[in-house]
Amino acid sequence: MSSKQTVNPKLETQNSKPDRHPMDELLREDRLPHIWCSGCGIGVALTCFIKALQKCGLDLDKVVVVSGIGCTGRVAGYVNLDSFHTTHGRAIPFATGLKLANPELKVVVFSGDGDLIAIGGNHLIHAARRNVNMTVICVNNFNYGMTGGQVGPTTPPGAITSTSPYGCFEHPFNLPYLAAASGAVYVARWTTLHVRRLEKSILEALHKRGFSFVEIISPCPTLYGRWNKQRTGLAQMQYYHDQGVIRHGLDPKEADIGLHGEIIEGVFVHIEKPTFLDFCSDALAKSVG
Amino acid sequence: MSSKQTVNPKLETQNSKPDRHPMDELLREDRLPHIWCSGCGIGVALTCFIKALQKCGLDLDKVVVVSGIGCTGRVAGYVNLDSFHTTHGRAIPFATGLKLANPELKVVVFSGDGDLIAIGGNHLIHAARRNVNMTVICVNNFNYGMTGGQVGPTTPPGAITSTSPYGCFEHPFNLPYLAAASGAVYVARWTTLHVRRLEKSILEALHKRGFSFVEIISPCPTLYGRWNKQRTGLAQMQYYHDQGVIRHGLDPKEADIGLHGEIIEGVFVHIEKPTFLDFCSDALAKSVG
Amino acid sequence: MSRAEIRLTGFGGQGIILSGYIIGKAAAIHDKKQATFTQSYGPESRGGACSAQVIISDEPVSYPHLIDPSILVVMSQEAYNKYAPTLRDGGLLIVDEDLVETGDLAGDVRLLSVPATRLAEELGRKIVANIVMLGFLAAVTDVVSVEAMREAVRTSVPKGTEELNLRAFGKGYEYARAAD
Amino acid sequence: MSRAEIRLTGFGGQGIILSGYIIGKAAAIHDKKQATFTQSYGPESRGGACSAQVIISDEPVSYPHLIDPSILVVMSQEAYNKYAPTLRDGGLLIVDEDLVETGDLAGDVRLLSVPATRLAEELGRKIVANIVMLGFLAAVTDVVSVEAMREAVRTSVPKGTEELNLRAFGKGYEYARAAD
Amino acid sequence: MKYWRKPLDIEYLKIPRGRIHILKERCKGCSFCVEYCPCDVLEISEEFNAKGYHPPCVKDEEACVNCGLCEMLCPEFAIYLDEEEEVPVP
Amino acid sequence: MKYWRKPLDIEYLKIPRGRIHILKERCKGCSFCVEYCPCDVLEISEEFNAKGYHPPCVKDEEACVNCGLCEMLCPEFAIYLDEEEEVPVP
Amino acid sequence: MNGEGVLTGEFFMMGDVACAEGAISAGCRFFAGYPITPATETAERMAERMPQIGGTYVQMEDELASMITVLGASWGGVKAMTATSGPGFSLMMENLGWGIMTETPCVLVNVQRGGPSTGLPTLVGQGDMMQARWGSHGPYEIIALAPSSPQELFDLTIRAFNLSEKYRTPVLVMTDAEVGHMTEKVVIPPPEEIETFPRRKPTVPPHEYLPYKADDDLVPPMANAGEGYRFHITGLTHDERGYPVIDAETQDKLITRLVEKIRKNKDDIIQLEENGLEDAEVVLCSYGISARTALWPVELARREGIKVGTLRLITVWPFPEERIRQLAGRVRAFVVPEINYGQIALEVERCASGQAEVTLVGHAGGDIHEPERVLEAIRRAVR
Amino acid sequence: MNGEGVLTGEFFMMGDVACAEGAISAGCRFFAGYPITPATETAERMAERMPQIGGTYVQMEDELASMITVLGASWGGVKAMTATSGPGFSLMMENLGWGIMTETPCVLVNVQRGGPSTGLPTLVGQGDMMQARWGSHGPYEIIALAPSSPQELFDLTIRAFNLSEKYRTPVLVMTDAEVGHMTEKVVIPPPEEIETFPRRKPTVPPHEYLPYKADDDLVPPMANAGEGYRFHITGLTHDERGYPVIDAETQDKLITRLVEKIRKNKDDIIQLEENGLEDAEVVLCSYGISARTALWPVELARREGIKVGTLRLITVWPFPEERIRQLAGRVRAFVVPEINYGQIALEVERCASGQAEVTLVGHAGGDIHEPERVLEAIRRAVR
Ligand SMILES: Cc1ncc(C[n+]2csc(CCOP(=O)(O)OP(=O)(O)O)c2C)c(N)n1
Ligand SMILES: Cc1ncc(C[n+]2csc(CCOP(=O)(O)OP(=O)(O)O)c2C)c(N)n1
Ligand code: SF4
Ligand code: SF4
Ligand code: SF4
Ligand code: SF4
Ligand code: SF4
Ligand code: SF4
Ligand SMILES: [Mg+2]
Ligand SMILES: [Mg+2]
Repeated sequence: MSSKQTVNPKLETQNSKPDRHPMDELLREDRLPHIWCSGCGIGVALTCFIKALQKCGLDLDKVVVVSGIGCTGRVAGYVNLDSFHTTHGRAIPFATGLKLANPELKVVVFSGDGDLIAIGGNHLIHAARRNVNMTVICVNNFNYGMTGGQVGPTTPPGAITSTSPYGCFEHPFNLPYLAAASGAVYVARWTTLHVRRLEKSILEALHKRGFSFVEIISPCPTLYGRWNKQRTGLAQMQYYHDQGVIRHGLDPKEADIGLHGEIIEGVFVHIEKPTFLDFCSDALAKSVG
Repeated sequence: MSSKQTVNPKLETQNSKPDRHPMDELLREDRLPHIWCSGCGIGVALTCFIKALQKCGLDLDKVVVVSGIGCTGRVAGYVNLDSFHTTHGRAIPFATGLKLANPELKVVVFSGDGDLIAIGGNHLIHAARRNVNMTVICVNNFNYGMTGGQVGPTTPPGAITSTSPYGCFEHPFNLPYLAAASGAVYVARWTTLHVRRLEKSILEALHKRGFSFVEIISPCPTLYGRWNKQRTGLAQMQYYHDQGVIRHGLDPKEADIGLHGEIIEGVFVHIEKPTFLDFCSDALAKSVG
Repeated sequence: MSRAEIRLTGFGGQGIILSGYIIGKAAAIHDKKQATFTQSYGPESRGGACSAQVIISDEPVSYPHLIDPSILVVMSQEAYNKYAPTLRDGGLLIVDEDLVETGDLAGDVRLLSVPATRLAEELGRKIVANIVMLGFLAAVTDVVSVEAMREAVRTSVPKGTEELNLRAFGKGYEYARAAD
Repeated sequence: MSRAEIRLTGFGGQGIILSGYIIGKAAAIHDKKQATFTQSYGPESRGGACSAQVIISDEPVSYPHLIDPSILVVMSQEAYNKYAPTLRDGGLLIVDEDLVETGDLAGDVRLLSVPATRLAEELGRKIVANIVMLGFLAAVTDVVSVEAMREAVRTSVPKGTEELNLRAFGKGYEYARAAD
Repeated sequence: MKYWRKPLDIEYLKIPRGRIHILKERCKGCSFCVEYCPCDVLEISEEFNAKGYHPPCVKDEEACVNCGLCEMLCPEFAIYLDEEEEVPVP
Repeated sequence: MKYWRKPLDIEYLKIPRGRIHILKERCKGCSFCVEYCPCDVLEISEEFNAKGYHPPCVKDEEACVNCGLCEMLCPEFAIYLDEEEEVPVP
Repeated sequence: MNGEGVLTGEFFMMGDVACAEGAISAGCRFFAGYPITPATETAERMAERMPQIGGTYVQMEDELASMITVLGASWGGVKAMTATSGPGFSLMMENLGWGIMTETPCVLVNVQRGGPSTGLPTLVGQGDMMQARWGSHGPYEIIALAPSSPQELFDLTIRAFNLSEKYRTPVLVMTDAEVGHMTEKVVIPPPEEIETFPRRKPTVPPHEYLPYKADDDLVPPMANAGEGYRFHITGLTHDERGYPVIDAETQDKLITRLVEKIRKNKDDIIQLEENGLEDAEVVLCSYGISARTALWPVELARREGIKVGTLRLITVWPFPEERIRQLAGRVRAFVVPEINYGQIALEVERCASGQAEVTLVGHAGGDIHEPERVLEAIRRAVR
Repeated sequence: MNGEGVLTGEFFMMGDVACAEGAISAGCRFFAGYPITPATETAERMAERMPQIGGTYVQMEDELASMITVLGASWGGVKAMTATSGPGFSLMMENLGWGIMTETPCVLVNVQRGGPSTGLPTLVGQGDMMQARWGSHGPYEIIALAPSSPQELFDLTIRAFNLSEKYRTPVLVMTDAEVGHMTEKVVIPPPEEIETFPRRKPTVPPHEYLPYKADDDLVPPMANAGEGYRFHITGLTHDERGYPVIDAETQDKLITRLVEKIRKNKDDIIQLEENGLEDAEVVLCSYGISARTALWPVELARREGIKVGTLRLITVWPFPEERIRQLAGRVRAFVVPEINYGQIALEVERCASGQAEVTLVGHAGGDIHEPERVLEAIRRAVR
């Protein structure tokens, strides 16, 4: 079992209580059950993240989770780490401040597609461009869950939402392509069904130097699913099962997602380049030298 | 001579005054000379735009220019068309409002790299994603001219600016790549030296259905040039001459620009896909049908 | 005062909010009274206790929140635990008998039980339990007229489901009458 | 009142702003007086008329703008046209004689001409015309001491150019002395 | 209905025995655990929890291969395997 | 110093005669027109304009092929060719 | 006005929805927005309705974009609106300023929730009232209306559009989560009975048109883009031609006019609802939901024999300064319930000039006032 | 404080630069910003200085990002600042609110220019004073200081950092284009003479730590990220644990404390400079550059025999309400020059309660006051 591999000794001891879920050590138990709907995928995404944390070997006192606003944005409130629930769209620049102020921290941004890509899109591309040292985990449920299921920048054309009653009439972003074009050094996409690979990807992202980006395709049965013939989380998982195709190393340009059809998954970018902090220390050297 | 091809009859008559520059009909003459420095490339970019307008065959009463704030942002103030000098970074969404409110208009956004890509970056990617019908002309002078030459999202690594005294330590955007990844249907880059091709590209962009994007690499001798060993506009033009390489159809991913070295120019994307307005009329049809 | 205050509660997904809307609409549009309808949710995205409040009055409703609710309709245990204490002395408490365990009632309360969800299931659609409840409510109280309520049901439910819902309404109404 | 008001003008790129800064610094830091230095530009990005204002006083400078400037240094025609009228009666006007055509002077003004740019060119660097002008100014007025001004020049110009600038300063100073 | 019976990475697994714990009050009855358990160990119970959901129950504990998939797929941290009896398989 | 003597698209040009107009007060002396004129028609004058810049002047009008490049490259709308005398070349 | 697509009749309607229908009745054919609780229902209604009536709904990437898109649409010649709540309202402030500076008609609805910051997303607040007045940088005046019911949200949204066209300025509708999420009967009159104010068009030919040359009432006529006027519009300080001129004189001329066009026309803009003020000793002065919830305690106080009248600010900005001054001269006290820690109460206090006591009945948000607290404040005011 | 890299001595320094040096002297080691006239020189100085002293300069993509990055850096354990002007200030309002709600120390400098909108980018204004108080949504209190000279810009930037740590709240330095772009002598004391307020750290072990349990002065100690406290911070209404609780009760408890921690400590926060008030008939009440330019007309008025004293608001927010009330009881009038159409003048008027006349000497911006206008207002005040 994976938790055997747990590295933080503090955690192992905490974990001995038999009636306690092995992930509870990293959760704010007193806040469970969480607010997410039955069949919502955010909890699965969080599970994979927690698992990755338990395996990552980092000092968990130095791991910080930053979220924006949204259903996914509530993640920060459930992890038992230093965690920040910032303003809508601003998780990434907040994380930038944290990381640059204290480079010892491992900063993880965990938020939704609307938060990170709609209102927060500019910060995403600029942080990726600068290659700021952080991991961004984006739960893409194709809509704004928290506010009642509106159309968003990842909603597939034709999808019904509360503000696209005649079908979404916008082209969606292909997030891996956008992240890659902006400069991210690690870019992956998984569905909430492919939990082991997702966990592994998060682990890789956590260990990556620079800006890593993991998109998680996730069910929102209550809103997105309801209007688009996938009324349960299970139905959405089944769709991922039927249509999920793993294509590691594919040019992310080819990884568009439509209303039906394939969902391409995999690790698309995994490169090395100097990080913002690398450059900062160069500047420091120059200023004193 | 090109102005023989002018289509708008109103203009031909206006143009008969012999002592008048043939572009003055489309300029606010009473505001010339403009505020741009000696050797600044923005005037060249504007010249090419005016030339393209004179050739485009559009009803110029319906052509609207929208700028944000910056040296380039002043363009709106010099063209003798309906023109808007909006807030910093917001030219594109303003243009979106104009265009959707009155689809008869031809809307051109003309602004700087800081305006469109730093503070305005989110609007750029979202308008490109939606394929909103507009032409965006971005003068990239590798810095914020108006505020005194600070580092920006296109400043090449190592470049000295007023806020990167030890050399820029950020990776810059590759704008054609970003625009393409966001969904633009026409993407080109030219320097202010390649005026004929630039003019032609602007013309193509004006006639494109959907979101077209033209990047213009342009000298800012006063600030960027001064600190980076290209103290005159001429020196920068010479650099474009020496290092400009035309590569039509290249994957824009390959079109990075550094502090020295090649500047790849050309038309990188020229595709067709349904525009936002196309989709809007579909929605209209569905709502009534 | 002619002011009637009604609270309907249950969990998200039971159609509680729609029920409140229908009562309000029945009063305001069809009975030509004044009605104010408000709603409240718990912190959960969906699910969890939710509550619909309706105030019906002959005069304009100034204070828009419940002050002293006289009717409480409860369709879940969680909601019962949370809201039962808010019912006024002498008030009417209606519960879905299969979903709510009332235990010992505190104070002077008139309790009516109805197997709304079960009756709805008999119609083949559990989802119309809320409308069964409305039929029952219309039968046992006179806050709105039965005709108004029926009309409001008809015009408020999703197109194509009118017939089903009216049957549900009838079922609740009949259940109450039969019990009389 | 011990308040002296000085305006230096020219076009962008002539180092007018630096000159103003140097005078202020000379007064404030080296002469231990009070000095306030402000600057203004036209609408142009660069180029166009610009102006530097320095107020030097024995007491704290409360009103920070020029009220009645007594010294005006002009290094371009455009600036002359714009600012000449602001000089107070009896004020001192210093112009770069090769760049400014003064025409008929209105009012009671003391005019001094100096070929600052030409003198700078003699040093091989037109760019130090502003410092030549400072040398001249230091010689013909006593708003700041010559030592203070020289010290301020030395500590304000870009590193590596101190010597050149001090020579320029000397050149302006000598020119004035010679003309005495 | 079962969607998928083969665990994602079955090749790499030891097949130990574990005990399945279900924190019923956390469960929201999504049935991910039931549907994706490769060994058909779980089923949805008749029981209601306080929130009105049907938590799963163990149908066939012996069949469990302790793959942990139920734990990973559960969005509610409501199910886990303990490993005290972990027995590596040769 | 000349950077570039061949106009970008010389192949496609007719070679007509034109008159070069210079709006001196608009000029900011960048010398783009001078440097990139393919026929070496222009040179920077000694003259100052009111803003203190040296506008170009015509050195060799006959050499002008009316290519319009000076007009296109001028950032100040300060130079243009008129076309009254345009004579298409066979 | 073209009444096509406008609903008519009696509806049991949520406030947010009534707001959307009010806009439609006023001729609004463009909505740009970004979802936010508790304003989302307005957007959702618009998303459904706009395509039905040939209008445009566009959901932007954020509120910065929403606001400026609305301004763009207005210059495109269409009546345009957005709706938001606190956090989004804060993000709209810069572009709101551009709308004021360029004199662009449009309507911005703020369905207030509990703040500051993310605060109480689903619950009521009235903490943005001063922000409505002062939230953008620089000196300006603004018009803001405060509805107390879904019906009034309908009515005042129409009025907001009319004022915005009449005075060529963005107009704010400052409602709140209670009114916005409350459902009541809303009566929508037939289109021909709805008064709408058409855009003031230039009467001069294009070459004579100066976009910022004002008429006598200080408001300049407005050409739309694409009509051949070839105008230039900037957020910089500008002259009558619309050209930027960066000096104190031009600034003075422009900003004074912008401010005065609202101050001088305040009698036309300000609407108040007064009740029982003739012999009042205490004035219950409030607005929006708080004015409404205070009616009951006022009634109770009257029954106790206290002479309490009500002054409801339907227009909150410009502030009804003179009326307060008049009343201050003859009443003992003002009681001002509002869901914040004192905003409009400060203005009442200022205008009361020490002639009458001013008591704030404030709280931080999340609920409407308990009647008892308001009643107690009224009682104390006459003690 | 670690004085390394701190300058010491006398400098002829531009206000904006003095601001940067003040920050450095206060211990600031993080600057995030976005260029804007007339605040850019602060950023430029920081870009040069930060790497020299082991601090961080980061230029963000906009002001929204700048503000929240500063807040992030503060939680990272470093004193942090940003500087901007009107348009950028408007964009910072939402995140400023988050800083207030989460009690995050940091400093935000606004070098005011002429507004509204893009207005007069290079010229002076004081039009953002009310925005400083009310610019973010929801109810809150704020601290804002207003320097009148480069030296004071240095001094007050230090004070701003100290107040921000002491009261765990963002503090505003509201300066303007005149002071920011003015160059004067600035004396920087040796580091050991500069008083700095260290962050209030928790004294309890991590498992006992409640991030929002306040000390007696209503301010909670603050753990930084990465120190093992495992706290949760949110802009939602939250309890002492920092957990979101969405109800009126929690809201009341939290917001009341946030407001009261400033109101109750106002005597510590408010700084005034008073001159000749003992026998004054007229009080010239102003702040920032306008207080300074008024000194000369005050002097002229005194020479004319008018008894005029000066009250300079060094702290503008919280407003020195009580002092104004006291003075109003015994003087004839207040004259309030400010570069706007009446902002602080409204507060003075409110607090004067009709006991003394209040005259605004306002204008739209682009220049400082003409002395004659202020003098004339003083003369009229005693007539
Ligand atoms: C400035 C601002 N605008 C809007 C909102 C309202 N809002 C809250 S969450 C959200 C969208 C969340 O969508 P997403 O990030 O996809 O998260 P999900 O709920 O789908 O997980 C919005 C628009 C807000 N809180 N702040
Ligand atoms: C909200 C806001 N922030 C900052 C500014 C200041 N500002 C004006 S122009 C500009 C940058 C312009 O750069 P760019 O777009 O590249 O234009 P350029 O001057 O280089 O042509 C900035 C930061 C502003 N006007 N508004
Ligand atoms: S609304 Fe959608 S995203 Fe939000 S908790 Fe429910 S299922 Fe998940
Ligand atoms: S500062 Fe640079 S970009 Fe601006 S006008 Fe001058 S040269 Fe052009
Ligand atoms: S661990 Fe869970 S998923 Fe795996 S076999 Fe056992 S019960 Fe099934
Ligand atoms: S996966 Fe979890 S929440 Fe879903 S049914 Fe199983 S135990 Fe319950
Ligand atoms: S048109 Fe201009 S560039 Fe071309 S040849 Fe003549 S002078 Fe030279
Ligand atoms: S290109 Fe234009 S501005 Fe430059 S030198 Fe020639 S005429 Fe003058
Ligand atoms: Mg989402
Ligand atoms: Mg630029």
